[in-house]
Amino acid sequence: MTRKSTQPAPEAVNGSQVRITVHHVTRVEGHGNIVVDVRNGTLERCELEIIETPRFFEAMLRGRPYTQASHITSRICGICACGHATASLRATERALSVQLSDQTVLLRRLVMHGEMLDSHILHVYMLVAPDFLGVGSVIPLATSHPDIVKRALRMKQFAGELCAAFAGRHTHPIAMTVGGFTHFPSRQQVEALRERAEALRADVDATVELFATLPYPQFERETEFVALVQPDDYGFIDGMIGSTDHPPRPVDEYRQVTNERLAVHSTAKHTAHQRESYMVGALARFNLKHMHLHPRAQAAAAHLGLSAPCFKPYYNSVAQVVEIVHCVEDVVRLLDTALERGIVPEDPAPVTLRPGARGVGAVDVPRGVLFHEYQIGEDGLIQEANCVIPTGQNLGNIDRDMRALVPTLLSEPEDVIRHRLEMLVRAYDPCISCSTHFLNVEFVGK
Amino acid sequence: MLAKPKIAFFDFTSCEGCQLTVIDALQTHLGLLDLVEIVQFREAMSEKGDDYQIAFIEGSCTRESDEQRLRAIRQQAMIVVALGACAHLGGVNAMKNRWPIEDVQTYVYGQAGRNLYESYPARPISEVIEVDYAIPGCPIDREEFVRIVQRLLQGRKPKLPDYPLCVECKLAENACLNKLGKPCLGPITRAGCHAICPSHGDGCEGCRGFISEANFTYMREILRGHGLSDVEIDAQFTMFNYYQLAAMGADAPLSQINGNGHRRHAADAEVLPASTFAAPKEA
Amino acid sequence: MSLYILPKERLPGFVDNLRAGFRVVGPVRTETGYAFADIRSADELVLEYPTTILPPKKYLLPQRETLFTFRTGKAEDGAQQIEVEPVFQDVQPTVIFGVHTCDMHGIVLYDKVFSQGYKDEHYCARREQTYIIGIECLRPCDDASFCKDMGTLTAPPVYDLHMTAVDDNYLIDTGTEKGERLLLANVEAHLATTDDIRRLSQTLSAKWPHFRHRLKMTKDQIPSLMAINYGSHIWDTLGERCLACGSCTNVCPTCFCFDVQDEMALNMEEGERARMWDSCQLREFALVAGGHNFRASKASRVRHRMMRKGKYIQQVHGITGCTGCGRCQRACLVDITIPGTLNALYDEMQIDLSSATGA
Amino acid sequence: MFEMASNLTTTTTPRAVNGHSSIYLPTIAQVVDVQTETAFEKVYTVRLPGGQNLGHRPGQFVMVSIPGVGEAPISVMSSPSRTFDTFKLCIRNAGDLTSVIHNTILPGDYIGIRGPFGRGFPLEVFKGKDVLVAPGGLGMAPARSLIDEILDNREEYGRLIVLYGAKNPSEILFRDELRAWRQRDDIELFVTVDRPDESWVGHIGVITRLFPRVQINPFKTIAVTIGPPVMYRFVVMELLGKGLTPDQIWMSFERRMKCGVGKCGHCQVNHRYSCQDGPAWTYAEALAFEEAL
Ligand SMILES: Cc1cc2nc3c(=O)[nH]c(=O)nc-3n(C[C@H](O)[C@H](O)[C@H](O)COP(=O)(O)OP(=O)(O)OC[C@H]3O[C@@H](n4cnc5c(N)ncnc54)[C@H](O)[C@@H]3O)c2cc1C
Ligand code: SF4
Ligand code: SF4
Ligand code: SF4
Repeated sequence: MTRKSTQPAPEAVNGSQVRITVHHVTRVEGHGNIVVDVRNGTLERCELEIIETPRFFEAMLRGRPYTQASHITSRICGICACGHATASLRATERALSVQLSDQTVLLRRLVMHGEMLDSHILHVYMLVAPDFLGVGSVIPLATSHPDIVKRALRMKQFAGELCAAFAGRHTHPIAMTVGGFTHFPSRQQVEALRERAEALRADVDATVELFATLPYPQFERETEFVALVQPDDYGFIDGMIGSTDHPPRPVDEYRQVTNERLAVHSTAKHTAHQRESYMVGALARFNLKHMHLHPRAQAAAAHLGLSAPCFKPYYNSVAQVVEIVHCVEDVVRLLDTALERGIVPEDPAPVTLRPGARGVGAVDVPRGVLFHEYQIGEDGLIQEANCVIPTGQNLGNIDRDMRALVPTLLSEPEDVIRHRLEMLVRAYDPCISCSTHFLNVEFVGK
Repeated sequence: MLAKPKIAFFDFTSCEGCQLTVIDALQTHLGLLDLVEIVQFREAMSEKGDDYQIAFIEGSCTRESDEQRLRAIRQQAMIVVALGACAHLGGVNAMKNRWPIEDVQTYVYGQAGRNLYESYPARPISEVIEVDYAIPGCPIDREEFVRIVQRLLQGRKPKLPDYPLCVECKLAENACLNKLGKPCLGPITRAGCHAICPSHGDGCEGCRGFISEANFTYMREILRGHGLSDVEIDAQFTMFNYYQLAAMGADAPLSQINGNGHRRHAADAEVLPASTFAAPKEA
Repeated sequence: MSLYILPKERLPGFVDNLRAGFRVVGPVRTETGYAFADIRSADELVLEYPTTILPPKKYLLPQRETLFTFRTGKAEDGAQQIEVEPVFQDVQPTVIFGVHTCDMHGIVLYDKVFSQGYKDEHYCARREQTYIIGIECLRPCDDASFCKDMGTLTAPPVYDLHMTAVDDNYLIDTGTEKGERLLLANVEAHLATTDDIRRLSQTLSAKWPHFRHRLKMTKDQIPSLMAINYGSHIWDTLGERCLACGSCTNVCPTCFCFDVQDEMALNMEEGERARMWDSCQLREFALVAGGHNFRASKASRVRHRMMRKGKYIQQVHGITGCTGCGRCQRACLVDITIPGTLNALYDEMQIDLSSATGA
Repeated sequence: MFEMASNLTTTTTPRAVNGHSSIYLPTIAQVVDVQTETAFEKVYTVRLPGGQNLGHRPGQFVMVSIPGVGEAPISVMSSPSRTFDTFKLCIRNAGDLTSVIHNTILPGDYIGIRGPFGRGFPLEVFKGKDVLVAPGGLGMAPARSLIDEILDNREEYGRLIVLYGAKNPSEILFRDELRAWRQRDDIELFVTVDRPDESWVGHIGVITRLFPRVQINPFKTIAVTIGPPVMYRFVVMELLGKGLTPDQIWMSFERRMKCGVGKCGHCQVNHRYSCQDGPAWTYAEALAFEEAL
């Protein structure tokens, strides 16, 4: 990004002068910079610059057969690949009036749970935990805390294999197609997964214990939370768009929530709903539907000191740990259902092509709500496409958190400020490769 | 044999799935950390070292400022390895090359977004710097990644298969998708992924690039036999290999590329209008 | 050795008994067809199957097979040290159930190749512990089959047991003594009566009309047909079409070429050398140092395959190099087939002949 | 047909597993000396365990391997007459395995050896005859084996004529030996280079340019030519022009080889296996295989 920002209005802060730049914030997916500039007690600039190159997926989809859309868009993000594929498939399926079988719905849920686990484990263990354990990455942890690293890898491996059993692969799923699946695991495979999921509980408990001991910054700022909501379920696919400020809306009305606009300092578009910004992701989901969590997850939340409503952005990681507990329990339950019903190879459900068919797909991926919307012609070629990505939705909120946070930190040494800001950005688990890519904090003078 | 070489990972325009695959490889190959010293891996670590011998580069080059970074890496590294389809082929990123870049920008960011962000047609990194080896795939195959690192440690040149995917697909005794009427680019795509897509019932999309002997003419015939239109066949061929095919100019086995290799799709209007879907409100 | 009769309903019991002491493999149903696979319960075995993608050769010469393991290291003086240890993979008592007659002809060739000259004990050790239970083909697998032309429609003497379905029974011929012991030790079977044998004969003679001839020449004419046509332009036509995908050779019951590769463990000190199926249809098969490729063109590779099937194997081993199983035709996406090629060569010669004689 | 060389047990002593032994298991042998010949070739002196004799004949090859890297066929360069407890290999840095050998193998290190394999030259047929040896490039390595064998049993053969072609002076192998041979009157040596440098005073041009310089008795001469595939057609023409019959002309057919024991199929020339029935064949035999030349 070469552009100069013109956006933020100067805000008064206490006396000091701080200029901070963090170039290419690390341990996040994608590239971004944090820029803080405080002069004569005025916060001149405070923003997260998204410096990832724009990737133009919406343009790429134009003129392509709808069958390719989920495979192309999974390449938006290596970590939410299954989520993008699912949102893409849902958009296509809703456009082309596809009725999914119960089995397809069940298997898709399992895949999303796998991805949720994979992503959350990666995030809390490998990206967040090093901040609290005083190291720069997971690599020194392999020597200093081998048990922790091995546990993380073990859990992640299960998550990846869960995705792979149904979708063929976690990063860029293969077997998920419009209307269903192209591959089905054997009963033995499913039984083995069921057994391993159950055995994972010990690791899950150890995870909760570990994260219960970490000192999370208590910074707090009231904001709006947005997540997909379903009656009686802590689900991730489909549902209504729930908000802490507004009654639920159908997903087709997503534009009224996201209100995308350009932010000059960012290749990702910003969004705003009822307020200037809102937050999506694990904490938003927790705040909106904690009552549907598995009892073990609810207990874990209590143990971790998380209760709704929680306005502490650093606690997004805690909410992720709670979701890990929930997902493992739910996977056991879903696998039991699969075994009970038996997994029967079936052809994908048929599509109905008609002129100008439109559909919106919504999936709550690890980082928050993701929308895909397509218009598909009678020839099966995509005419228009739009993808609204969770990190894009969080960016405005991150900027505002930073602007509220910096004044409280001005007495701290620069390193601390820098680290706090980086941790804040990381807490959101931004996936900037999605919103195109991400991170860098720039402190300038003090 | 290099004694515990220092390696570094860099990312350009990509989904970072290949770096994630490297992290995933640790699940089963934690011993890798004993063989190499990772000095840079932005996605996973904050420490940074600038003295490395092997650079793994993920992602395509999609803007001028990338070129400078690439050249700096080349200057430092003894060995540069392109990691994954984006770096190796241009990959999915190059699909946008079909239109002039300004049109693409307008389409996604609206009129105000035209030229707002730096971007140009996506290229494989070998178009900018000399690349020693490539690890193909979207994403890379974990086992292949480990194998190639091992070969580099032995002081050997990694070698990629130059035969089609069908070989591995047959060894796995899959029912051939093309025989079942489902499009699969296996016959022209470089093997090495154990035919993972056909093994999961889905046709190969060519993410590992084409073999040197690719028989496009008969591949097209096969796809036509499934009732695919020319536009659909072009779409199949160009999902990961747009850059390579466009570079073939008039010889490209595409129905929609005209004589001077121009990348405009016949079905599209001259100028890509701002999308009614994607272009946001102006700030 | 004699003929036995086994009521069909006793087959599951036989299979289950065998499973107690053997690895039992045989044709099973898959999502899209049939494949040889481990039989985990008797009801998985399907003896009336048309054909499989891979022939049972995969149990005799696995797709990938470890030949030996090694460990390398440095001695005190810094010199490299190496230890090697041979590996004989999958050597275990195995019963291959339901082998079609064409595939048994393939095994005859394999036995020759791997036991003649330098004896390949990786193969032979496994083979010695393998029991072949054939099944008589009473109907052609499909239109791709041309076993009748290749003379592979009857079982060669390579089986331990050979079963023919006759009404509600299997008539079982014992090809070897160990086969006979295997049968009698694992199921209650009785010697066939003259009546049974009469019905067997009827069944066998009745099967022939179901099979058709696809070749315009006899099997014995093929080697000369190939010899004369080494320079035919037909190879170029086929070479243009060929995808060089190697599917034809990988599915072929008489192809056995392999590549050898080393693999290292992560510690870079241990590892193994393994062989894996290779194909003469692939570009690098005959590529040597200096970049010279002895079969650079696809035409020369297609010709080599056809020559092997039609002539070379016959020359070296005295038996047909093609079993007429039709697998390569089923696998080929550009319709390069053995009957099609042989007939085209034959037709070409008829035209040449008629023009030469001025007819 | 000559008998098949199946003396593999002389060098490979595979340890058996459950009574089975492997034809693919190399014998671990020690490299006792390494000499640099040219920028591309080094000569390795190899000692089998216990100083066992390799027991080869000229024209045969061994499979050389480094476990973890791979295996490749390499001709035995030393003659049987000079092979006691060690034998020599001249290895060109041509690819994967050979570059690792060049870069890492030092005296004292171990490599894997299988063989000798192949048919080799039938010395019993050569005996009493004039022998014309025409190696090109690296073909000089296997030719050495034959030349030294003849020199060491000089009285059993007639004339010995060596016509050697190299690309350029720096690629000429065995310069010391060539010098020594020049001193002898029982060997007629001609050397030519395609591309001379300033220091070169010898013959210039491709190997066929040497043929007009020698007169031979076509009734009692055996010719042996070993070199890159392109060379054969031209050399054979010269030899036929001198009145030799196809069965008096021997040549070595190097193909890709993965097993060395007639199984893997890579070295096939028509229906024949170069590793078994070759690599040395007469031109008469080769004429029967369309793929040979
Ligand atoms: C009977 C016989 C005797 C021999 N005697 C000798 C001898 O005495 N001395 C000697 O030095 N050599 C000898 N050779 C040759 C030697 O075996 C080969 O050079 C062998 O390939 C070397 O193995 P490598 O692993 O080092 O090379 P490889 O890695 O196998 O490469 C060898 C060559 O194959 C080609 N190649 C491989 N892969 C590719 C690719 N992907 N694309 C393009 N080209 C490729 C290249 O031309 C490369 O140079 C002999 C060969 C035979 C058959
Ligand atoms: S499914 Fe694809 S890769 Fe597999 S054999 Fe068929 S064409 Fe080849
Ligand atoms: S099957 Fe094709 S698309 Fe799938 S991973 Fe392999 S090369 Fe890529
Ligand atoms: S003949 Fe057919 S199956 Fe064989 S390599 Fe050619 S295209 Fe593939």
